[in-house]
Amino acid sequence: MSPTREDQHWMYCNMVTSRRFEEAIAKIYFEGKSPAFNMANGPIPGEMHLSDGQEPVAVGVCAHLTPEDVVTATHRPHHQAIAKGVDLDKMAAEIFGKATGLSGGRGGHMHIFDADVNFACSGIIAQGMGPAVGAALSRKMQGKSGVAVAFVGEGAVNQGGWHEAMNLAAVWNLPFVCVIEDNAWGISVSKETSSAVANNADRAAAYGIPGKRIEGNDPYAIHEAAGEAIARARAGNGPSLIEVETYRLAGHFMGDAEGYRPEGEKDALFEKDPIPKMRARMIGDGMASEEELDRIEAEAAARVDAAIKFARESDDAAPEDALTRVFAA
Amino acid sequence: MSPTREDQHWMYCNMVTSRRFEEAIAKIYFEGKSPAFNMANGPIPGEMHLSDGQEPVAVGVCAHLTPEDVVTATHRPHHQAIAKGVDLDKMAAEIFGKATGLSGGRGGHMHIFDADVNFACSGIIAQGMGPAVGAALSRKMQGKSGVAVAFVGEGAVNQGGWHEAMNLAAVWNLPFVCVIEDNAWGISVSKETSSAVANNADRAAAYGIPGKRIEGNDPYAIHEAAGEAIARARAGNGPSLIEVETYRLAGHFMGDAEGYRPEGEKDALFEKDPIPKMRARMIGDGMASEEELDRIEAEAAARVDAAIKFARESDDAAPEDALTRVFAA
Amino acid sequence: MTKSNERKLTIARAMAEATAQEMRIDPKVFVMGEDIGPLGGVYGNTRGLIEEFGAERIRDTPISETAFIGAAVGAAQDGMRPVVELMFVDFFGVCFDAIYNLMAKNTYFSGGKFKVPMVLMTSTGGGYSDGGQHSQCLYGTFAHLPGMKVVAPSNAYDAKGLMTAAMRDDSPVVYMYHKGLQGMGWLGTEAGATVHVPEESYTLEIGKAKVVREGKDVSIVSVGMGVHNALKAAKTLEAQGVSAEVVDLVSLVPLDRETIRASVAKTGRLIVVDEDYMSYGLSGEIIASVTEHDISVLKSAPKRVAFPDVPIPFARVMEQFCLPNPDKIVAAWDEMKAA
Amino acid sequence: MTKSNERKLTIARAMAEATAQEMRIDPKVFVMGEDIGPLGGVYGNTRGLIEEFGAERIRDTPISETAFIGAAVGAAQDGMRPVVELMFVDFFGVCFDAIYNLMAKNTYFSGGKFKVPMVLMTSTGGGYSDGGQHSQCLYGTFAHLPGMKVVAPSNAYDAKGLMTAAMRDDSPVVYMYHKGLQGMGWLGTEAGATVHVPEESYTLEIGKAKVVREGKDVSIVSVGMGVHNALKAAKTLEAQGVSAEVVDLVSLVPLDRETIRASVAKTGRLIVVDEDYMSYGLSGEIIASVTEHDISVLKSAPKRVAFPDVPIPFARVMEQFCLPNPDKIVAAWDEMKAA
Ligand SMILES: Cc1ncc(C[n+]2csc(CCOP(=O)(O)OP(=O)(O)O)c2C)c(N)n1
Ligand SMILES: Cc1ncc(C[n+]2csc(CCOP(=O)(O)OP(=O)(O)O)c2C)c(N)n1
Ligand SMILES: [Mg+2]
Ligand SMILES: [Mg+2]
Repeated sequence: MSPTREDQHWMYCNMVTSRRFEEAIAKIYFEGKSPAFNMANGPIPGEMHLSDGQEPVAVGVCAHLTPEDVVTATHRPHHQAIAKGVDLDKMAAEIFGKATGLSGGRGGHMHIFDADVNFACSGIIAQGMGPAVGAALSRKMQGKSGVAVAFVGEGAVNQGGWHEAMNLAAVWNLPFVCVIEDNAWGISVSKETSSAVANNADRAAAYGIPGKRIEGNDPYAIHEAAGEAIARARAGNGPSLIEVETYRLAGHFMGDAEGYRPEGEKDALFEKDPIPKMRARMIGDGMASEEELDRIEAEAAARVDAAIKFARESDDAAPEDALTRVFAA
Repeated sequence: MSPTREDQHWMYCNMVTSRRFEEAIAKIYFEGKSPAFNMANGPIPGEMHLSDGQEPVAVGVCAHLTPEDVVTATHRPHHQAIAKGVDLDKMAAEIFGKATGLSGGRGGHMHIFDADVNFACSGIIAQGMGPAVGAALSRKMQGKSGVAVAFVGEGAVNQGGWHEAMNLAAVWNLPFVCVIEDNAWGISVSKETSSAVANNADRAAAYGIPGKRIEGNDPYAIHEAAGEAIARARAGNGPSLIEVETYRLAGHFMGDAEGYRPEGEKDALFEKDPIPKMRARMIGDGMASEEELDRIEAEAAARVDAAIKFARESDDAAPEDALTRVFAA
Repeated sequence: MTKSNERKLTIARAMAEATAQEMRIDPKVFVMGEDIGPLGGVYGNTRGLIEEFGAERIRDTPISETAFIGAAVGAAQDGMRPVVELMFVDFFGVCFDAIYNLMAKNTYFSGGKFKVPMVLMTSTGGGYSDGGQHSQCLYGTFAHLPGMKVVAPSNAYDAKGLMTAAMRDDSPVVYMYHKGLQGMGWLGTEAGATVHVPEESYTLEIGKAKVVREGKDVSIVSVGMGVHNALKAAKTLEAQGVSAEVVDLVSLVPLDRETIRASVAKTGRLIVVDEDYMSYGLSGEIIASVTEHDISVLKSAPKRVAFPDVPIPFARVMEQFCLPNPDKIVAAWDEMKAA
Repeated sequence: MTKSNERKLTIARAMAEATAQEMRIDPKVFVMGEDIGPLGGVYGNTRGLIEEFGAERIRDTPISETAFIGAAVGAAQDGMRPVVELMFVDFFGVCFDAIYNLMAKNTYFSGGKFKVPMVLMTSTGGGYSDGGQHSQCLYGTFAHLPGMKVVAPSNAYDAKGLMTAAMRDDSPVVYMYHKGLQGMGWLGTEAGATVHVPEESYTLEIGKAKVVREGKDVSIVSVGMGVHNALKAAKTLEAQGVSAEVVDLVSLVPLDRETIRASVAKTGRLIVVDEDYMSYGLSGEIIASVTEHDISVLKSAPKRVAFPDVPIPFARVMEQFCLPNPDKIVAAWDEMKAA
């Protein structure tokens, strides 16, 4: 089933919001980091993993989720957070380390947690898997609705925790979906160098569950496959695995020289940028007019600007608050 | 290819040796542990995991190995150690905690290490996998002959370390074979309760390697499948996975009341005891005479008696030697 | 403390009773782990629970500690109150990320918006020749890392109260029980751990140490099995006219430094008894906590009786050579006096 | 120490040079880890190696730390001498069993018949806002558990000598390098870590601490980044007429207690500086090592400047609030004097 007109507008809007957000972050990230690039400096310190190019996965999946559904994300969480409805102002403030941030600056970019929309992260590869499976268990035990989705990279699939959680979800028949964003790279290591199989959907056989791979970073196909998997989970028919071919348009983190990429790879990727592609298709399919999409883009830009402004203008975290919230209040 | 006459005699001999050894251990284990059963007491303290019933796996696999090949074993290592040619006297002494033991009493029953035949253990589930894969890598890098085999239980297959090592062996195309002893139980938890798939050979697909399941605890079929997998590894064609249906005739460890077993399971297992079955088949096939097998059995018993005598008569470890051999000398 | 007509329980039974009582009043509490169902836990602390609560709430798991501890974190964040068993603390190496990076930190990372109310029970300790991967205490390892409370009862009364307190705590609690105190005959058992336990539910405050024996010449500070060794040593010392005070830490995190310091301020002498490895662990922390506060109270250098920095050997004579025991504590006193 | 015409190297380059030199003379040495191939290691310590030695001996791995560290153990037992990288020490939770139960114990379990000659390199430390799962030191965690040597260089000269010594050691060595000392500009860098490094191969004895600054009023004991903080504090104190001695532990296991004790015996005062969490770790061990030996040498209670027992916060102001720094060391001295 292909996405409705409304779905498509929502998806496009979130893709654009995510892209604008990352563009803004990318620009600000370099403030205070030149001439000498030093991660510790500037208004946004620390590592920064951008998700430019990977937006179709986030929106294709999250289009089927409500705030009460659970998502766990990775070290590269912005697109997923935005599609899941994480508060953009507070997320921006968190990335700036401000008192108004989601966790008051304790977490930062790799630890985006928003309890209001059941969104959590882990910066450790594959470690979002267990918590998502546990949330699915919680829903099943409580007889409450809701599914849990764990997003992971293709590199994470070779991590032991991934395997354990897949087996657990399957043997307990939980409302869980694992979505693999296959951007072909785990930092500088290619999928080919690190994975024994080319198609991780094949690994679903190890858990007796459905597995599907979507090529081409195509938001429509992702939307369809995710819809099936999530409906299956909601119906109590157990977990599924989806691998999506996607593209990382940026480096692994900001500052990555990307010397490991084969010549020409980056240029080819930019030609496949999913955002102009979706825009063209929506217009071609008569799903949106140029004006509508322009308006969406303008609104997204405004929303991002407002979030960045909120973050910039917020107070710094209070240093001594570092010592609070270690335990539940 | 079915085992030669000589192979069959070797296999039978090792099965019987293992069984006699465990019978002897089982008996001695209770010395000093009655009327009150307390693991800490008696000449053989600590946990004791017997492998009665699982001998076909060890002999079917190790029939294809030489001392220079590498085996890693588990918390249930005796049958594998015996088939791999671990020094029986020193192994017995180790289990008794004697100075003459393989490691002078530092390791004990769950840590049987014999460098002379490249045999190592880990008492942590699935943690023999990495070292076996590493030994296979070492052989490949050095251009030396030899394959590495990791034995694991069916319960171990759900452990993250198992998955990681399988992927690594496959992506590096190493001379490695994983042999799963499926005795249907991980302590009190059944395979059905814990594994998302009934047949772990299906999991080979996750690594793009051959996987095979052998039913019936049949030493002949195991010998054949292991022969193929090991030949494949020796030829440089990469790893394989074998799952073997086998039976644990004893409890998980000594003292296990086995209340979790369905009624009648134990009786049915004893009827399928692989040792009398192999004996009957060898005679039926004209592969051995009653006298030959009686002689093998007598020799095995004598070897075990000698080992136990050696262990009993050896000196205790010196207490203060506990502080030595932490680092390489 | 226990009168002859009062009901005595083992720690195993006290833990199971606390869990059952809590499960009756709180439908969010459930138990997960290996062999905690029909088997009732290898150390007996879930015995009888599956019969009452069924396999949904008493869940046997695959041998997948990373997955099920991680799942407990996710379930706790989603409103449940999981009690999870890591069968032997020695197995933490296959799943510690889920423990120390998720369970312990998600409260902080979320600025307190997500709570992680879960109990991680795990068995500790040796003395029965189970070898180097099944006999460790690792108190220092868990207590060193922020975000988790850590408790370790020395007797059934405390065990029940701590278990109930842990289940009601909105923060993650690591509950370390010593195999030799469980009251499982097959592990040998310290009789002193089996004491009177009230029927009704009650809690013990996490983070409070107990002076379990008053004395004035020396403070012996320990936890779990070490408390019993300390009490035995105190008896021997008493016969020699030496009055030893014994402090049972009960909780390692939060650590009740006040009670320790007050005891040492009174006695002027400190012996720490720890079954965990000596260096970089509990024994050093206790000594540092006292000496950084005030060295003037000390009449002599503090001493530690701890497991030497070697893997735990299998052979009985070797293991016993390494383990703390009452004789070593008495010897520590003798050296202290001689110095 | 460094003359202006002498060659200076960063720690990253010193590590890479040591490894290259050893790989040239010993075909058994090889390197495994994530992004250590074409990328040259996220912290630069394998830069240039794949160009010289090729992808067989400089092996990028899948994100499977349990498998490749376990594999290193197996390869080491089979005669190779692997150098393995765990990219951030914070990731130890996914693979610690392979480290502490296999790598560290197989020598003992085999009674010395199997050797496990391998080096586990891992990055430590924060200060650049990388958050609570990418900024830890965990010195105490590794040093607490038996069977592995643990070293942590504070400058490039030591880094090269320790790296060569580690590769030649027949026992497993955990090599903890601090990100802020690597000389990678993008992490900020402590200039004092980039020093003269001889071209030729040499070793530094593992288990020997160094007095890197002589003094007579107080001993400041630390490791890694803390040594630089201590040296800066010592300069400030010098301006106030206080003569501080600085001890660089260099090795955490074996711990050179003699050098520490001798220093404190001379100065009578002790401040321990530790970027790892305060409780149950390095700072406690150093204090206990001194006080259990002889309290009479101490003129005042020892002090520690360590990371508080909280997860490492992301926000710069929060993280800097928690980290040790020269000012805090000076403040510790002031309190000590006032007491
Ligand atoms: C257990 C663990 N190992 C290594 C890392 C370091 N690391 C961070 S991101 C990354 C690559 C992840 O690749 P993938 O899963 O494909 O996600 P992507 O970065 O491509 O989104 C690595 C190795 C980590 N965070 N956790
Ligand atoms: C990581 C880890 N988790 C749990 C255990 C405890 N344990 C020891 S044996 C065992 C069952 C293993 O089952 P299986 O792999 O099928 O081997 P079997 O005992 O049947 O030979 C368990 C859970 C362990 N040793 N290591
Ligand atoms: Mg990727
Ligand atoms: Mg089994």
